[in-house]
Amino acid sequence: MEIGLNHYLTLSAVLFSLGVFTVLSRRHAIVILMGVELILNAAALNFVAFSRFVAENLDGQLVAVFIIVIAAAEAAVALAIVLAIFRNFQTVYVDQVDRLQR
Amino acid sequence: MLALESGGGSSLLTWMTFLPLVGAIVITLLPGKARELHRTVALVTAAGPLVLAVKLFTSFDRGTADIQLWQQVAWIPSFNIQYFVGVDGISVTMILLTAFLSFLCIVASWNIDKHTKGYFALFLLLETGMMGVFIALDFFLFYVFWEIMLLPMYFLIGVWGGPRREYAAIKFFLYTLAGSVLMLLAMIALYLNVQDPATGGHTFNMLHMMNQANHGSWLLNPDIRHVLFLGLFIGFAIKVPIFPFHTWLPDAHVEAPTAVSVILAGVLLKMGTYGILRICYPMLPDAAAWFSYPLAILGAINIIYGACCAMAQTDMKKLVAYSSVSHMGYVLLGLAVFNEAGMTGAVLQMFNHGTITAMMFLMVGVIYDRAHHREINGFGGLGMVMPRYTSMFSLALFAALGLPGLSGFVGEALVFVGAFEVYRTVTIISGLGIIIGAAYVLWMLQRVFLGPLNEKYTELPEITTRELVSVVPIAVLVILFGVYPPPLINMIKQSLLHLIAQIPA
Amino acid sequence: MNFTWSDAAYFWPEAIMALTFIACVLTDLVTRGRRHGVTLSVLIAGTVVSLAMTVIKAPEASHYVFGQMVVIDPFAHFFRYVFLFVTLVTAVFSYSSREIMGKDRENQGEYYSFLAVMCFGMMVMAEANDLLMLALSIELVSITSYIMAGYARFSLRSTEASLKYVLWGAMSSGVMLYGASILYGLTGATGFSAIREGLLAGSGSELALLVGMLFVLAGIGYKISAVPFHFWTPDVYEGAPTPVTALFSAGPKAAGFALLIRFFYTSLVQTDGTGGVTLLEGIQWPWLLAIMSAVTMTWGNLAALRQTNVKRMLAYSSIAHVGYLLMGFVLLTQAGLQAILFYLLIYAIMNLGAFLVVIALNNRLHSEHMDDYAGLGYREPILAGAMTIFLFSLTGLPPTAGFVAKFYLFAALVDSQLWWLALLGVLNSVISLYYYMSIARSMYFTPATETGGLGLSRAHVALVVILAVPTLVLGLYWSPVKALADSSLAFLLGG
Amino acid sequence: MDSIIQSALIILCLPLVSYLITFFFGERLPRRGDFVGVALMGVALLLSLRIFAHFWGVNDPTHQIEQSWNWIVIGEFRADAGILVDGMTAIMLVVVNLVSFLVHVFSTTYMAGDRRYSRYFAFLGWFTFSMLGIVLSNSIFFLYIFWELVGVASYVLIGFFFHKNSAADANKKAFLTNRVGDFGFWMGILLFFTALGSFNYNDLFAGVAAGQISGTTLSWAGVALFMGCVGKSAQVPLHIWLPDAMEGPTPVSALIHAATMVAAGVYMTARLFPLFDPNALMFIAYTGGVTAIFAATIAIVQTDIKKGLAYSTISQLGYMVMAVGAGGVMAGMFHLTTHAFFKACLFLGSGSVIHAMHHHQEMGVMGGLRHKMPITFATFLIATIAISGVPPFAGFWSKDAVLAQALYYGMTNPGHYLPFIMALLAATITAFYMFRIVLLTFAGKPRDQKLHDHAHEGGFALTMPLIVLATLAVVSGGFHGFGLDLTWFDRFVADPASEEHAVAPVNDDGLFALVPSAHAQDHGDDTHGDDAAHSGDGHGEVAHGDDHSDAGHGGHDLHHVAHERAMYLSLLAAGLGIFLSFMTYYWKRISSARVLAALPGVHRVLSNKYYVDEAYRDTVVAGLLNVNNLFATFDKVVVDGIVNGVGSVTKGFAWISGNIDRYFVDGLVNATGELMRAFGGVVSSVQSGRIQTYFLGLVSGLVVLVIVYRVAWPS
Amino acid sequence: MISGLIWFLFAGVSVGSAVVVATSKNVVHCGFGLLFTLLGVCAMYAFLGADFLMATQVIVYVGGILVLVLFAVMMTHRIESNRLRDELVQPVAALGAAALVFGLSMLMITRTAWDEKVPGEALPTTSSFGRAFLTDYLFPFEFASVLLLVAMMGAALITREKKEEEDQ
Repeated sequence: MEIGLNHYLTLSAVLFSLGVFTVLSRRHAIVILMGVELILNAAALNFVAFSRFVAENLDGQLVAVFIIVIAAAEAAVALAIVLAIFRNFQTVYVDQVDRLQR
Repeated sequence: MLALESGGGSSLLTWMTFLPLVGAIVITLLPGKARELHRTVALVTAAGPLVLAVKLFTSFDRGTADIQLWQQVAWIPSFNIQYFVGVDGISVTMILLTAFLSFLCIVASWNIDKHTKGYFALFLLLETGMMGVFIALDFFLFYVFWEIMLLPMYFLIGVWGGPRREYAAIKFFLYTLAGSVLMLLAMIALYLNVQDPATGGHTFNMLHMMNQANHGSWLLNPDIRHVLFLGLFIGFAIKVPIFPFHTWLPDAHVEAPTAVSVILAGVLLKMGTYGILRICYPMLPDAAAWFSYPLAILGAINIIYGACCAMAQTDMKKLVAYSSVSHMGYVLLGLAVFNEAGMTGAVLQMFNHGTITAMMFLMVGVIYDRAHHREINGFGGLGMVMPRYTSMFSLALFAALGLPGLSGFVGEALVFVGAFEVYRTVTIISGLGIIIGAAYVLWMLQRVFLGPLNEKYTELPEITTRELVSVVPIAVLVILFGVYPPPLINMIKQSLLHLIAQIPA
Repeated sequence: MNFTWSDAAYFWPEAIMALTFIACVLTDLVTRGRRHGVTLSVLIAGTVVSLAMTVIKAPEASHYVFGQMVVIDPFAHFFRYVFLFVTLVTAVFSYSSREIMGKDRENQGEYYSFLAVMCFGMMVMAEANDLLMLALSIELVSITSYIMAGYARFSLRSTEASLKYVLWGAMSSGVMLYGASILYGLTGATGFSAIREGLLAGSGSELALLVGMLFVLAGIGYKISAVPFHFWTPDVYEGAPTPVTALFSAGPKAAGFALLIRFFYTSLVQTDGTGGVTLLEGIQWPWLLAIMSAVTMTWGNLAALRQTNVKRMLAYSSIAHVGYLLMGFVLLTQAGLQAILFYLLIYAIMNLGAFLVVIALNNRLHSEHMDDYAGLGYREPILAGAMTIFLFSLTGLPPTAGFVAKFYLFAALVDSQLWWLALLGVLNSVISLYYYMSIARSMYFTPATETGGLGLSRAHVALVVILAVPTLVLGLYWSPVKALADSSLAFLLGG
Repeated sequence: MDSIIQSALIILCLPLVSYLITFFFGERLPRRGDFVGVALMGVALLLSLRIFAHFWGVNDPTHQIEQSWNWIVIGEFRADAGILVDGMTAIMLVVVNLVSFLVHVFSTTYMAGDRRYSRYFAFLGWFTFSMLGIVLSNSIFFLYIFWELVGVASYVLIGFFFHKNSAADANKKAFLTNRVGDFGFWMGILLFFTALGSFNYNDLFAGVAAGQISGTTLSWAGVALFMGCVGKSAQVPLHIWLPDAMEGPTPVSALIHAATMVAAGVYMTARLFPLFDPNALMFIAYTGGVTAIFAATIAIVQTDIKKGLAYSTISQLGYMVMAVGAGGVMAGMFHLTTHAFFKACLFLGSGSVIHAMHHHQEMGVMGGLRHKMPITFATFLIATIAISGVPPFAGFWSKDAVLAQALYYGMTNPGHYLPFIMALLAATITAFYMFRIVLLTFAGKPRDQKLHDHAHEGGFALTMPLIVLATLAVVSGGFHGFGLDLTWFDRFVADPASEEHAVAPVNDDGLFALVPSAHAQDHGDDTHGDDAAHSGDGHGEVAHGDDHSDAGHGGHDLHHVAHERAMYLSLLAAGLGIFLSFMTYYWKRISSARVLAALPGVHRVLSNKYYVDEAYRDTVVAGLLNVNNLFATFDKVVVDGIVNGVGSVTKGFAWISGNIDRYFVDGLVNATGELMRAFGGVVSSVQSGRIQTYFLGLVSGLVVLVIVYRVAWPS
Repeated sequence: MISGLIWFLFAGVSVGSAVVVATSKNVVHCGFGLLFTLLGVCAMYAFLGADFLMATQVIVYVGGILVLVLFAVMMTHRIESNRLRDELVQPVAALGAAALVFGLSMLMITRTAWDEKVPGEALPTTSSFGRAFLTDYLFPFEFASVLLLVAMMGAALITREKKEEEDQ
């Protein structure tokens, strides 16, 4: 049967929801970042799907490329911060990092 | 619609308002330790407005209801905000009272020794704020001065006050601010819906707002006018204070230092009623007529409730504070009826109450400086030890209970005469106020001055000349305007008659 | 692609900032990170030059420099002034802050380069006219913010702040991109004006537009920290070094608002060319944002009530101020937007001022707890006086500029008869009085534990006074500044 | 300006000048400034006599001189100050100034050596000034003003020995009771003003005559006005303050609580007579009657000489009020004048006794003083005879006029005999208790020998006033009968020619038919000034007018019928009272102890003054105090609580854990407060510092926004 | 064009591995799960004719970012504690939220009438990418470079060890 736009959108929706679930439910900082990567990939997939089926221009794909750039930049900084946290707190579990006032 | 007397442009009023500000700035520049210097500079600066006040009294034209000595300068043209000041019958007495009381308060606060620089600077700033409120004829300018007056008051109560000063200060500030923000919304609504006859755009000019012709269509709908009136009224009611909003007054008075509570009772309470007279009535006369009966009832409640609470107090200052609530009830009753006697009585009572409460607070201050407490039951038989102080305080107290021959009576009598015609039962109930009023005054007088001498105070020093200097001028005024009130009445008369003509039956 | 060099001239201010960034990095390398004063002077020089160019190259119409992605128009121009001013002030008082430049810190030099690039990023944010640029510019500003938040590398609070910030930022940008993709799907374009054309043309389902708009709003909302996207603000503001917090509360917030206004008022609204604004029939977003504004305002104020840490209190107060700003945003009127612009400028001044005082005190008292401020009014009269002016201005009391700013907001609200929000706003200002005055109370009413001045650096006190003066003066005479804000809007709605 | 008005103004200002001088410079003057008071009062007395002589010559009660100046003018509202002098004023001027002058003289010795001596004279001057103000003013507004000023004067004088708690209570009680009366008075004034538009007497009288105010409002206004008199002249139920007012020095009691101030109420009722309609007058008459009998009964059991005299004053005031109420303005004023003289004499007499007995006032320690203090005894006896209504003393003539008027009232208004009966009974009892006082004080053996030995006659300053007053007590009644007609009072005051009093024809078959009606010729030959004191001493105990009127009944003028009968009955009453008093206290035939034992209940009730004080204390005063405490606590707890509640709503909202804001939350946290606190909890729980909860907040926030939008605007 | 079966195969791979990322207790397994998800998305790009993008995804995303993530995992877990396990926190709430979001998206996808057009021939995109980067997308291109530079500097700054020799 033909693979239409909705299939891609559904897949990206699934990826997006799993990303949200990961971010919400995991304690490990890096796994949360992985969740964010999932969300970004879902967004990129959406862009490409729309560019292919709706917009008939390459803007979508271009944006997808830039999304990868953003993901890269963010991952770099995020992981650097996670390392700094590990050095100071000796743990990467988010709920143990709790020195600020309520 | 109020008109402008031709040939305005005199800067008398501007000088009177901003001279204290200059003084305040000068004081802040002085070194912190030079206490004497602060006091003298403050005194000299406060003397300025007093002298100008005398000049205003003499040069005030009693024959016309128009705005006099006005000055109009563009301030923010883009929003049509002007620096527009002027004086007429309603505000002239208040300006004189402010200048007069401020000067006396500075004399009375001679023995303040903590951070005198801050104290006197803030006090002069307060005077500027108060003066500005009474002369402002541009609603924005009025609102700015209204709030400027709050800031120094908060610090004066908060820093130099009694044990629970912080609570009293923040309560005062929150109360008045809550009222004034309602006023802000009403002001903006008026601003947007009143058309400036000259430019056709919006305007803050109160005189234009008073002219019903300038009111836009949205503003002509009676419900809107009633809501606006209510918004403005609540802002002013908190200041008066009127029954449900009055609980800040006893706390603020008890905790404020003597001179500050003199100004608070003497002038700040009048801003509420002045606001009603200057803004609520002329701008929304039909709403005023519609609200007149509830106003009268509120007045009566204030009188009776204030008097009863006063009778149950044990702290002298709280008693005087509640007596102010009761007296302002008379003013409100007078305002509720739109006839000559009632309104003149109300405005007269505003001035007279100012002088009488000022005197009472100064007197309480004198005894507080000596005995360091204000518990009525803690004293007894002071008449033996301090005869001159007793006679002075008795003069103030008898003026407070409305003894004829003293200024307290004239205002009250006129209010009763005016109010009796329109709301008979309410006035009769308010009439009970003179009995309860006499009761709490005499009961307090007996517990403090009469009866056997309390052994703790056998050697209390008599009242000093400095304290007398700050009280005798007020006493003279109280007696003078009690025996012969026309000098005051003639100033008020024309403007009030003009205002009454505005308000539909 | 109409790229003409003559237009590029309008891009000079941003270009100069980029060059300053690179210059700072190089100077830091040359001085091997020791004399960070030099880097600071380079930064200041760069900012001043950029300011000069901004004044010279004031655009009177909208210029598309690099294709449709970025537009330089009077609207963005106004924000340049705000960003340059904020960067300048932050740079100067970071120099004297113990938390950043203390003796046991190193790589102070790089701090200034990040400051420069952040300014550059903010300027671009104000000019972004495309979903992609929106994402990229937010990303640049956010990354710099994460780094600066975690700048005190060995303080647990700072690193924790940066962790929470980065996680939250990443999540928000993810959600925003997903939303952007949906909008792209609906309209087939990423440029704001193109989206509007697409929405007008296409039948587009309401739900998709709603979800897309909301998710993009999540991205922007995170930047201006409106409820429900504000959760990071209190922790980050408290954890990050105070100069950085000051920057966050003024710079990125203004940039976020610039983006918010440009995005909503270009792509989700029809303008009839004369300033009149009507909604696209598809979506009633003003109501949604009105609710957000009300909740943000109330949440910020009520949470701030019980704070005893001044920095955390100012964090909540900044959330509350976002609530006030959003009030102007929902009115769809010229007056509303003008009020927001004016408010942002005034807010920047008074907020920076307040933080500056907190920094000065932090340098000596090593804490931001309110009780440590006891008796400050008498030990440091000038500083305390300035702080009182800032507090009154933040509450919105007349002689100060804060009142005028709020006055315009309420004027706009009353003009569009949005009574309930006006009333809520007014009541919130009264609530805010309580916690602002609690600082004044501890400074003046509670007696000082020990006496004597705190020995603050003269420069610091001078800078505080420099900020306090406009707060007061603008309270009395503010026409020129208001005129600037009004003119800058002519093109956004007119165009 | 008319010379009369000029002198009236001078009379008014003299006491004020005396007040100002003695108050401010008294201590520094020789003799501590008492001579200033005496001298100025003397001059005032002479001037008032000049006015008296002028009106004596004019011999026309309706003649009046009025002058007014404008005081407050606002639009149509006018409140003018003015002076009105007519016969009644002349009388009152003489009475007030004379008694005041004599009291000044008396006080120079009585109060000698008191620490606040000059203050005392200052206050006396102040009192006289305000009393004269009442008498001279021509508008009810100024009448009210001086009314209150007199109240303050009495407050200050009663509380002169304020170091005593009893004095401090007494003056407060006096002022507050007067104030209650003044409240009614003020309401009456307002009623009249709002109806008639002016305060001036003549305008008011014209307005009432023209019927601008009528029916129930007029009678209610009249009753309200009368409340002023009830307060000031100590009528029931506002009489409680007069006995306590005895705390003040005795000369003060003489001046204020015998002669002048208390009479102000009667003067006011008489002056404003046209304003009262028949119902109001009936109310006044009955109040007067009840007060007369009520006070008289209490006077019987009094042991303190001054308290006894105080109750006798209340009773006599009841007489005067009843007389005016019954339409006899002339009778009321006549009795007021004569009463002023002999009651002042009695009080000053008791004063000199107390002075002699070293300030002991209890009659228990007195007795047998007639040898030690002959002059005081003589004058006291003359005054007692006068007050008992024995002819030809002044008391008889004025009391007879009152009784005649009461009887006439009874006759003309069928079924209203009660006032007359009460008056008659009171007359008997008056005679009884007055002679009781005389006998207990002066007759019999001295009960406290030590005090008795010290007792001695006062100096000239004490005895001269007594003698003058005693003579006046005899002469001031004039003489009518036995071909002589020295009635002088009708030159000054006449009954208003109001016809509606003469209503039904006389019914002769009543109880009084049996008494032959004497026909008195009325002719006016003028006998010259009474103070050329031709001292006729008493004509023996009882003298009966023996000439019978030759004319039959019917067709007589009703007045004379009433006059005749009232005269005989009053003689009978006086005789009976004196006889009983002698029986019990002089010849000891009837032992008072056994009588009292027979009626224990009566004694206890009487000695406790019918428990009126206690009734007031439990009801009005206690009620007021409870209300106040209720209001005050209501204010502090509820209103303040609500406000603090609202305050703590925002505070509670933020869930403060005890720190410097704690006192802000001390107010009543009401239900909304709890709700807000719970909601506040949500705020703080979300801000838990864990990033997970933040994300949850974000996602749920988004979802909630979508749902809200879909709910509000379903597509 | 390509039969649905293969598409579903790759879709299944990416979803399955995404589930592993979300739920697996062992962090390394999560890492590898992410690898296969990325490869699955890469396949999708291929199906959609985005050849350049596919290449970038493989090289940059898988080669760069994923390796970085794995390095971070290795560096941050302490050897001595075998606690690689990482329980889920508030799973129920997270699941609920995720389900809600998914339902919302599906509702949106199905409800909206996307004007879906029949896709034309998938042309090689690399050359048009190149031209776009230097014309229409020039500014984002340059801006992204600044972004990456800042990211590098920041990462280096934050992770640098404490400087031993303190010269001043």
